[in-house]
Amino acid sequence: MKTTYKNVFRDGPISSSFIAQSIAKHQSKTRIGAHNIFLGQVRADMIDGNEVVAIDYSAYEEMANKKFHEIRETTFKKFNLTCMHIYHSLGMVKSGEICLFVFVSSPRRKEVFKALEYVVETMKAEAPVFGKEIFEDQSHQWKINS
Amino acid sequence: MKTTYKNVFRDGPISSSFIAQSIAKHQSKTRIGAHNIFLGQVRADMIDGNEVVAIDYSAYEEMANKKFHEIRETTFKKFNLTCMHIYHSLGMVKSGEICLFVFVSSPRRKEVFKALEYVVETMKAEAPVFGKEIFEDQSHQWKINS
Amino acid sequence: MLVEIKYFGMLAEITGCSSEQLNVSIKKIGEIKELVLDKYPDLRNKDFRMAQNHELVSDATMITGQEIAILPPFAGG
Amino acid sequence: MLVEIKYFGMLAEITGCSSEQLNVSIKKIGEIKELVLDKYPDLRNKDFRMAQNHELVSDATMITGQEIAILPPFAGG
Repeated sequence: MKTTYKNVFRDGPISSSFIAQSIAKHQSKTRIGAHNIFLGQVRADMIDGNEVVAIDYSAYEEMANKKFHEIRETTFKKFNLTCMHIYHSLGMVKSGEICLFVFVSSPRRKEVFKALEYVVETMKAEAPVFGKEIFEDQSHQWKINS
Repeated sequence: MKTTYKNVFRDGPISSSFIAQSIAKHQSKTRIGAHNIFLGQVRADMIDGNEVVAIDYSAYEEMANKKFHEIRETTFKKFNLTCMHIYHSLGMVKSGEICLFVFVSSPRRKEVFKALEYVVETMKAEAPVFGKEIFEDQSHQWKINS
Repeated sequence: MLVEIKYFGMLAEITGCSSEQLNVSIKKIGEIKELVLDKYPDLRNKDFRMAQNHELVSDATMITGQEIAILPPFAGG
Repeated sequence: MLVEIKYFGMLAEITGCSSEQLNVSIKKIGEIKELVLDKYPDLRNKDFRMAQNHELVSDATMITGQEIAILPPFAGG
């Protein structure tokens, strides 16, 4: 039997209007006192004089969605959160565009700071997502998280 | 001579579209790799069976804007940030609405986590902002930060 | 010396005014505090801090003639 | 036993394929690794980890017949 997990992936960049909608949806949750949002933005890094113009993201999607599910479960156990959302881009994301959106909410602010950092760090270490940095001259190199 | 500081205050709640615009403006800053956003949302706390329906914010505006300016200067010295923005509501903000928006951006994610928590905690401790919690029966009490 | 005193939040509710000018011949912030507490006894059991020229000050601080504020607990965010 | 092997990112670039089926008579993940390295010698100087049934596994893990993946360094976010 194959379990299907929630899909965290979105095609292309994550738009600011998508983020706004996500924030607006939480206004009916009046037990929330604090939100904390992390956004990963593609940097136009200069590597040997060649500028990164985009990252082409791919993932081992089934495993990544399973990992995101596990991170979600662990995070809810560790921290007093009301809500948590994770979205990651697949495909081309240009420099300046957003590729990762993590959103945690809680009655209390202390919880969201700890929870958000935990989610972002764990996700970077454990989710099988791969990034091909595309340079202005169309050459590329594979990104490695530091 | 009177120095005038940037005004962090906004009348009424901070809208999700204002937040979206603020995010979108950073897409031209392609040295940024990570954003971290804190949003304070008015909680519908139940106090002795009476529900908070809004907070009416006031401030010692000149002093608060000076404090926000100082927090900004200190934060830029302590952390490697590209950008930092703070907005706080004045006047009525209903439960579920956003009263505080702090936005920090950096090339690197480690910096934004530390910087954001520093800004929020310092701001809560040092900015002379006052909140009158309005209950459903129109009575009120004065909020104290914990 | 003429000094302007500002009251905020729950304290302004107690004093019934948000700002007033007092003509004083005293020298220290602590003396302003006593003067204000005498004028508004209900402030005695309230928690507050004082600022002069937009900076928190202690009872020992000298009065400069710049704006003084009586500030209840902060509650931003 | 027929096992499906998936390759990702820079490793798929080297192997030239993202997925293949191998008929094997071996028992451990480490043996799959050797088989793959023999087939694609250019993988030898690459950093990778292996997963079976969507979980990271070590060389000593027994092959179960479920999907195996060869994963380059993660780079999400």
